[in-house]
Amino acid sequence: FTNQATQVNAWDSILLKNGEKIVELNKAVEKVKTDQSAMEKELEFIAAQHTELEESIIPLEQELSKMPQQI
Amino acid sequence: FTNQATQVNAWDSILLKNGEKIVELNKAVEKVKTDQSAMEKELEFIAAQHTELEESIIPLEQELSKMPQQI
Amino acid sequence: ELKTRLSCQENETANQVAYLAMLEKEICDLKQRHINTTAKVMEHRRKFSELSHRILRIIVKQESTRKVGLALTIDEET
Repeated sequence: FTNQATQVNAWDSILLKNGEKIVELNKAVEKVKTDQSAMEKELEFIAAQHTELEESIIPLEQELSKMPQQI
Repeated sequence: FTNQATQVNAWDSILLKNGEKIVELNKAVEKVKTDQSAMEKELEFIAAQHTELEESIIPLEQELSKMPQQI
Repeated sequence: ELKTRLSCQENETANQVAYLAMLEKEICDLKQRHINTTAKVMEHRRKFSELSHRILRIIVKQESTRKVGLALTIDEET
């Protein structure tokens, strides 16, 4: 009986430790998720900037393509 | 008694597996974190390059806006 | 009393197993998101180099056009 009690105590301590580790792991995963979302937003921003930049390049290209014919 | 011993063994093995799983998942999270840091640096680099490029077209736009008056 | 504790432990273990499975799935999702992000970054790099190239062409063309323009002005003056 004592042996069984010891066993149950040992399990208790393992479960408790694992539980703590899981809580920590969960926090880490949540942090990574938040960071990932932030990066995805940043990427969307970069994509928008690229589109904007391209849109401002197009008229420059058009203007310049006319030039040699004017001279 | 044999049955109980089997039970104890099974129990032990579940706890052991959980412990291993925690270690494995911790490693996986660490890997994701490392990958994320690298990606963050890359995003910063892209953003800096982008600013540079954006600045390089400003004089072009100014010059071209003057052109029609010259001709 | 031992029996109660044992059944408590059994419950807790089942919870932990379930929670770990959930975390494993979340990590798996995160890996996939990271792969997608990496692909997008590659696309941005490609797009960036294309835009740089186009801007460079504009600069070169504008530079030569400007010189031609200047030469003409001097020509007209004399």
